[in-house]
Amino acid sequence: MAIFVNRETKVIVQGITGRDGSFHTGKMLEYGTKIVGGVTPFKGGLEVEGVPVFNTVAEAVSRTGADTSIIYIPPAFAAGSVIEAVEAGIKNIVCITEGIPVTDMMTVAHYVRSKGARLFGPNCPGIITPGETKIGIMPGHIFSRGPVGVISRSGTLTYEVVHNLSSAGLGQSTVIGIGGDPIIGTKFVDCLEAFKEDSETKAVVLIGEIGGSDEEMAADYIKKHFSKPVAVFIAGKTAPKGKRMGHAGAIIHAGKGTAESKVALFREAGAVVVDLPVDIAAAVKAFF
Amino acid sequence: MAIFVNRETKVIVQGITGRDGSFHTGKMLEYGTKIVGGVTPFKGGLEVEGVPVFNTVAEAVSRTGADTSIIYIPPAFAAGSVIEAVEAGIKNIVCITEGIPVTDMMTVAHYVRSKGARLFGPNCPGIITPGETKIGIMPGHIFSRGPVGVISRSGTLTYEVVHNLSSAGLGQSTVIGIGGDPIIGTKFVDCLEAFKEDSETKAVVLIGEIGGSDEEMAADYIKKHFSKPVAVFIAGKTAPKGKRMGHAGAIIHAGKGTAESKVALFREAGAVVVDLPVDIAAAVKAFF
Amino acid sequence: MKLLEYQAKHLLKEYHVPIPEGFVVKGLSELNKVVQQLGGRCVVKAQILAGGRGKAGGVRLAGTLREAAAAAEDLLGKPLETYQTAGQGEMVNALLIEEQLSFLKELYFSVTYDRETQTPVMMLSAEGGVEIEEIAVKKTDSIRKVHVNPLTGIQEHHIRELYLSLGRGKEGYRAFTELVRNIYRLYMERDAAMVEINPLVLLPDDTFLALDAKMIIDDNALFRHGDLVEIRKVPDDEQQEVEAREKGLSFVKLDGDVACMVNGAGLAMATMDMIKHNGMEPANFLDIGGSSNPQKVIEALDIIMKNPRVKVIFINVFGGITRCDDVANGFKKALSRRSLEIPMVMRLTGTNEKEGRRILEEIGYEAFTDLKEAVARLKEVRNGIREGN
Amino acid sequence: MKLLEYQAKHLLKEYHVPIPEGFVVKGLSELNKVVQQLGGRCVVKAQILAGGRGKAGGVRLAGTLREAAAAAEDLLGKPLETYQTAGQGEMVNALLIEEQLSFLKELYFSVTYDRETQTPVMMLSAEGGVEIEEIAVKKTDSIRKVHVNPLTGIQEHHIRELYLSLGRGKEGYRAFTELVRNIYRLYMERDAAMVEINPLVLLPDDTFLALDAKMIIDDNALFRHGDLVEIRKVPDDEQQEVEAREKGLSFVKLDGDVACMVNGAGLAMATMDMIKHNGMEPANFLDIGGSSNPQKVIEALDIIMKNPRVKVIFINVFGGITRCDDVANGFKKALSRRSLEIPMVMRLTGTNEKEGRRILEEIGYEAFTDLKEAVARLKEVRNGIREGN
Repeated sequence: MAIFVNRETKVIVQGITGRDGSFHTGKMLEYGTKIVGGVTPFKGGLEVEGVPVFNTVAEAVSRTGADTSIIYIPPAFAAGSVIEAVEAGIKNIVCITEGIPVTDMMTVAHYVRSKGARLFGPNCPGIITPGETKIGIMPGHIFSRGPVGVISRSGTLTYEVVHNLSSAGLGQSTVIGIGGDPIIGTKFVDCLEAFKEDSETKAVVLIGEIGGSDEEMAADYIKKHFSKPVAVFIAGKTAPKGKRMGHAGAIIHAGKGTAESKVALFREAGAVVVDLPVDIAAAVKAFF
Repeated sequence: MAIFVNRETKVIVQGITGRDGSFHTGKMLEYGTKIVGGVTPFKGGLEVEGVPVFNTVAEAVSRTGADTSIIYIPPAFAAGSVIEAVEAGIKNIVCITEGIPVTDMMTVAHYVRSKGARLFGPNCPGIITPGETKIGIMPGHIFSRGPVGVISRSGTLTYEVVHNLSSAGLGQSTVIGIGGDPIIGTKFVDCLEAFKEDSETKAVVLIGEIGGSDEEMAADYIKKHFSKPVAVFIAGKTAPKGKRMGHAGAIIHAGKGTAESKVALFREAGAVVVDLPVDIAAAVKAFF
Repeated sequence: MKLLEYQAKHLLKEYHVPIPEGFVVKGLSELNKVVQQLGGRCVVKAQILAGGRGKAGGVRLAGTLREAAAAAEDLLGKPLETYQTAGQGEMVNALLIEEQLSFLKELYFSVTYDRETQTPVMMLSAEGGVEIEEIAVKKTDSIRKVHVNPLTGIQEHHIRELYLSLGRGKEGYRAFTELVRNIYRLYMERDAAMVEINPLVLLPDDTFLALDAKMIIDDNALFRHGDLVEIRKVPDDEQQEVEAREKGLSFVKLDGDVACMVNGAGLAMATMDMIKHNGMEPANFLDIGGSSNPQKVIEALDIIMKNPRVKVIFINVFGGITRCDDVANGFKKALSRRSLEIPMVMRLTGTNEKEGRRILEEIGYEAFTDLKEAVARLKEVRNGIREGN
Repeated sequence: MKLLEYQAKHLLKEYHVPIPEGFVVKGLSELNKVVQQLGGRCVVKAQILAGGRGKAGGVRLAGTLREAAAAAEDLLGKPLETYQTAGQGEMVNALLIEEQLSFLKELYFSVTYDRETQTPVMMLSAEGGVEIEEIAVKKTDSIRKVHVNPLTGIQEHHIRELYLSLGRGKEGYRAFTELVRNIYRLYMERDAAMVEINPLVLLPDDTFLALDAKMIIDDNALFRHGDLVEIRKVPDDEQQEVEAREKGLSFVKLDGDVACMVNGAGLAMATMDMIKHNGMEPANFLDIGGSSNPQKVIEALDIIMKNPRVKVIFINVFGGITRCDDVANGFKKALSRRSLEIPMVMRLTGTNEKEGRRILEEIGYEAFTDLKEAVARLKEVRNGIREGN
């Protein structure tokens, strides 16, 4: 069954003519994703990898019936692109862009939610339902289909973990990179709620990191409402306080959001927390 | 059954210490409305008509459990008061205030809707479920309980029509003054949707006026989805074009929103349209 | 509140929207210097609020100072009649003298609000220079409408959608973006109900300029725009309406002889409808408003009595937030200041009705409760008055 | 980007927030005139980015020019050590000389953003003048937090809730409203991540004034604040981090000797965790970022090699949007410019892995696919290096 996206999902690419946009359009098509169109202003009428390019999202939606969009737009314009997508009726938006100002994202996050749409990211690798559709920038070949749902704030660390799972014969139902920014659209708890209802998903892997309190809220949700087994890795145990660790969201303020406190809460909630990302597969194996 | 409000509705009065606010608090209490509190900044701790006054809506809600609010606040601050009410968790807001700027109301209307709350007005007389609760400024004694739902853009014209109905032995289920401004929270169609589901309501009276296209949308809704009988009066047949007739919303632009076109559409939709407000009762009588 | 062209352009300039170089002239003596500064060639534009100025000869091209002077003399201090001035003409108290410009194309651009979507809406058409009604009829497809969600505000893609509808290349896009953002900001910040730039012209260097401008400011928002209230010009035919509004009354003068004073706009309209339906003609629309204040009744009577055609007064009050005793008190006070020399029929019911009737009794007046009966009496009274009186 | 106190106050002034009269002094020769202008009595404040300045003697009261001169001489051009400067001290390049003011009360006010609610949050406390952490510990109830919905913006009732928490009468409310509105506008318009006024002082005339100010601007938003980029002062210990960020790299220097270069922040943190877990110490955090560009690898190597303590380099790349061939190409180019004199262990897998390996082969390097194996090899290499080398 999987969650959020599947082989029927019709996707447009915002920023399709850019270096990353065009490259990953090819990779997504290769994976089998239904890329039905792309958008780059003033480039309407062109084609990228055989996909038609439109000037506006509204035009792309009305011509292709797309319900989902992936955004490769520079940070100064990315927030506006999300709003454009929502106004055009897109329901799921995956925003890859890193470096969007916080003030822009606060507005966008509230707006998207008020319209009943769903945003993944920004600053995220995307979402994949292995064997069906890949809407993102992840290397498709490391994924395999199976009973493990994966949620992660990180990009490449997700690949690491998925690689680890797949190598151990543990396939994934859906893998979601929720993004490393302080303000993101879809949080751990939203994904856990969806995995709870998904009969295919038998266990969940959650990859968190220092900073913020999304992990804390996830631990609380697991404790109260989530009975499937959960394996957790928290990155940043060795990170110094007060420094931003690459992700705009990965910063420890005044002793809050430390790896230690997150680990403790997950353990209290009954999740298995591993020390290293390469230990995830062994922990999940033990669930089955 | 009635719609939107009933004897259980717990109401606070925003602007309770003002001339109109305090006067109508008394009148509403007299009618039997559950007024549980009032709000006037810097006057917390006082009492008006035996009702406790709080400094903020949040405080009033947490102390009284109110779910509904009525606003008697000057136009410059009224829009902010609606937002305050929504942020405090109020679900139904009746805004009496006339003269709120359009730019303020556009923001508020979208905001209220995005939060799943409901706004009546602004520039409206309020809402009443006869014999149960009166949340507004209408003279309570003219109303009587019965099978007729009433929706109106006007205040005093509503009283005229209700007086006419009651005198003819036709009681009302719920009477809603939706307000005379160009931007209002709850429109004719929203009320028709609610009356459709209300088994007590056997017929509906709709009082429209020139300007805008809410009547046109209501006629369309009646034609397609509404099978209960509807009697209609449209005010402003003698109004000259391009002039604002008191209500900020009552203005005919470029031949749009005329009484003639509204009347024609309602007739086409199967509603009975009367020439004078004093003819409404006779028209409704014929339905039963 | 409508702005004159030069007032609107002053606001545009404040918001960095390009406008032609120009000067306001209120007397012929100022003309010389101004025309010289523009190099002789200029446009002389009568500053009136009514539309249809161009077709009525209110805009003149002048190639020399002599021509400019002739045009100015022809216009200044005289009424200009257009199809919108209803036969009376609007006095020209000021001229706008502007440079003559050459341009590639005339467009139409406006921002107003859409009641259905409850959002601002921007409109762009490649067919500028004529009335928007004409554009709408001629070529509906030529108008591109873009709605802006008031919660998130104007976005790049809104502007793009407008611009792309012109079918032009990217070269004018940056200037267009800046223009639209600035006009939208003006629209929101200054609480405009409408900003209309017609024509918006495309210059040879791919930038845009507002050749003409119409602007209406939301009356309800004037409390936060003191600077605009100060420059207000009230149209000749709206003088009374504006005065009334300042007193909290809504007034519109009409052609009949039955004056009415009603509380509530809907009931006031319905009252007019009933007067007409009974073979009479209303002399005005007059809503004394929602909030309760005896003073309003006094002011209302004053306004009504300014119209010499009025033969009978009909007062129709259904109390709600307006209280009957306040109305009666106001009426009583008014009569203590002036005697009423024409007949009056009153209907009074609703909030504090009893108290109201008691006050009326004191001064020897009575009132109906039922509207139908009141109008029947009104008809009798009106028919009893000999014409030509 | 952190602002110095005087830079933050400059912005406050731009937004009409009252600040003390004051002057920035960068040399002792300017002092005389400035102190005279303030009438002799003044406060001499060292301008550094680190916190804890007050306790470290960085703020001095002076009653005379002589005292002011002594304080200035003591501070200017010398490093000031506070509990936040980690034993090194921060160079004082400028002083802010301000008037001495008497006030009734010290408050704390700040605006920042709340990740949980995804909104700006304003905080007010009647316990100002000390560190916010102290306030939070001492008296949690004394901090009033108000969240602002970003779609509707700041509202009157937000400000009211803050003000009412002070338990004061209405007399200071108007000034407080204006203050809060202006600071909030600054926060939003200038993309601040934090504005902290501590203390915010209440003056005898019931108005408020920002006695001190801290401000952080969102680095991601600097593209629209060129004026702020120009005045940027980079803290001594962040020089390298800022340089790195300008090149699209995320870099944090640490105390160990195993340098790492990783794509992706999460993987970079996890890589550090693994290094530590295996008994080694990371020399840095270094994320070459999401987007793919060979140049970044070159820059990253440059930054790593600036640290003389580095004994071994670990490159860990899991290609996604970063492509393995780009990384390999960058590495190849870097080696063509400089030789690598210390050992390097690489792990390379993901997007375009094959192409990447082919390029590495050309220059005689190889890479692991598996992270565990790569770290095991890294450990071997590190342990093989004699200490003190």
